[in-house]
Amino acid sequence: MKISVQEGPFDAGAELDAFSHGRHEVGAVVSFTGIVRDREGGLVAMEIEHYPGMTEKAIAKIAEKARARWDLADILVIHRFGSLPLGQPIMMVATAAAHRRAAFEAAEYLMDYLKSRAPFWKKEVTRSGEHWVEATPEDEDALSRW
Amino acid sequence: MKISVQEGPFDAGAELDAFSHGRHEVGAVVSFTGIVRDREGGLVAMEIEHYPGMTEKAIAKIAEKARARWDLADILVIHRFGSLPLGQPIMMVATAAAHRRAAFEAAEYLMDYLKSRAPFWKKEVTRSGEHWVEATPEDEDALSRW
Amino acid sequence: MIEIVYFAWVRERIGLPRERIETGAATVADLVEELRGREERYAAAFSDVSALRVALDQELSEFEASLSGVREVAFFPPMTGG
Amino acid sequence: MIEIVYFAWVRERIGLPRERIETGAATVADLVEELRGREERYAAAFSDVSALRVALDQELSEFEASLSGVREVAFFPPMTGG
Repeated sequence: MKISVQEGPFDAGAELDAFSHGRHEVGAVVSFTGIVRDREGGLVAMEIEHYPGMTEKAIAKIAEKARARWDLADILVIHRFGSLPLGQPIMMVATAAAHRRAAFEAAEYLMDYLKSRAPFWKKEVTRSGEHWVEATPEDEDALSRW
Repeated sequence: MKISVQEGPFDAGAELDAFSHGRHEVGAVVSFTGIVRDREGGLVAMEIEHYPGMTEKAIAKIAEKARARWDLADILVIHRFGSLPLGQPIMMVATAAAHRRAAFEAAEYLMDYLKSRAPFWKKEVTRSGEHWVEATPEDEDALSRW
Repeated sequence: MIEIVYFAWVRERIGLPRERIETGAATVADLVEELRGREERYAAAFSDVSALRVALDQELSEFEASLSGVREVAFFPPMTGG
Repeated sequence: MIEIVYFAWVRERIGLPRERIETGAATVADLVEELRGREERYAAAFSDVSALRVALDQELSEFEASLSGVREVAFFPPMTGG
């Protein structure tokens, strides 16, 4: 299991290849990559703040819950902080399992929990100003599936 | 949209990077990689037969249905045929969307339909002999979700 | 003349990947009956039609479907892609 | 002495990322009351507690929770990772 909270960029493809390589018991690898998106036009950058110390622990706890719930061979979580330009990967998760359903469900579970239970806060810097991204009721509702 | 039915290997990471690159309207990319797995021990290779001509059409039709159902920026499908050694990627799908739920659901939909509606047949070559992989009731049941 | 194509264990049981035949069969089911009567290897391949799928001109179809205007019929087991 | 940490717009409204204070507050809610009474910027940050989350020693917690033995209290808006 690899969990990385980092300021620098990462290469999602290289991470996926390293994660998938040499697994003889794994039939399914699912990855999710979150990318800085221009939601309303005029986005210049995304600034991501986090809670050093708590972040790693919160992610590890979410990953442990996923491992307890699904039969997974491995989990990868990478999440950046700092200032990220438009179009750059913010974070990725990957799951490896014998079967595709477990890999898909665990990846969705990880995303749903990372979204609203890991201490990250996003601020959008646009040409007309800055504002903190607000959590949506849908983000909280997503947890009720699990 | 890229659909490739090919005998040669592909690099899932390089494909993911090319697929994700330079998208400003996309917040979410989901990928699935299917890997040759040793299900019962003793697997030497997986042989994949397909129906040239029909395969490409069947995949295109499945992808079009996914695009009609979810708001997707793009779809990638790569599926190999021929003889594949243990641990090698058999196929991958990727979906790009503004939101993660659409990207996840569309990727699962593509996988469920590719599994039992695209004309591929797998044969396992093991140390004790060869046998065709049988479709499971679960594969067919998976379609009833959609 | 119609082109018949076989895949996976259907191809292996019949012993060839494709053949062109002259047939008066009106439906896929009629064609299956005709093939079954040919030789033991065909009877073996078509012994349980519920274990088979059929495509007409490269579109999945049904055993009750008409062969009118069809150029290519494919028989194969349930697909196992992905 | 207890360490208080602020994130996102809570940090911006209060104007500092962390501070150490001496407090007799028994619960998080008591601490919030005490901070609110300090200065306008605290009152502004804590005006709507339902918009805030709290972590005690880096574990998500509740406003009714006891501060007994706690070394670090963090206040922040709902998280927006992923």
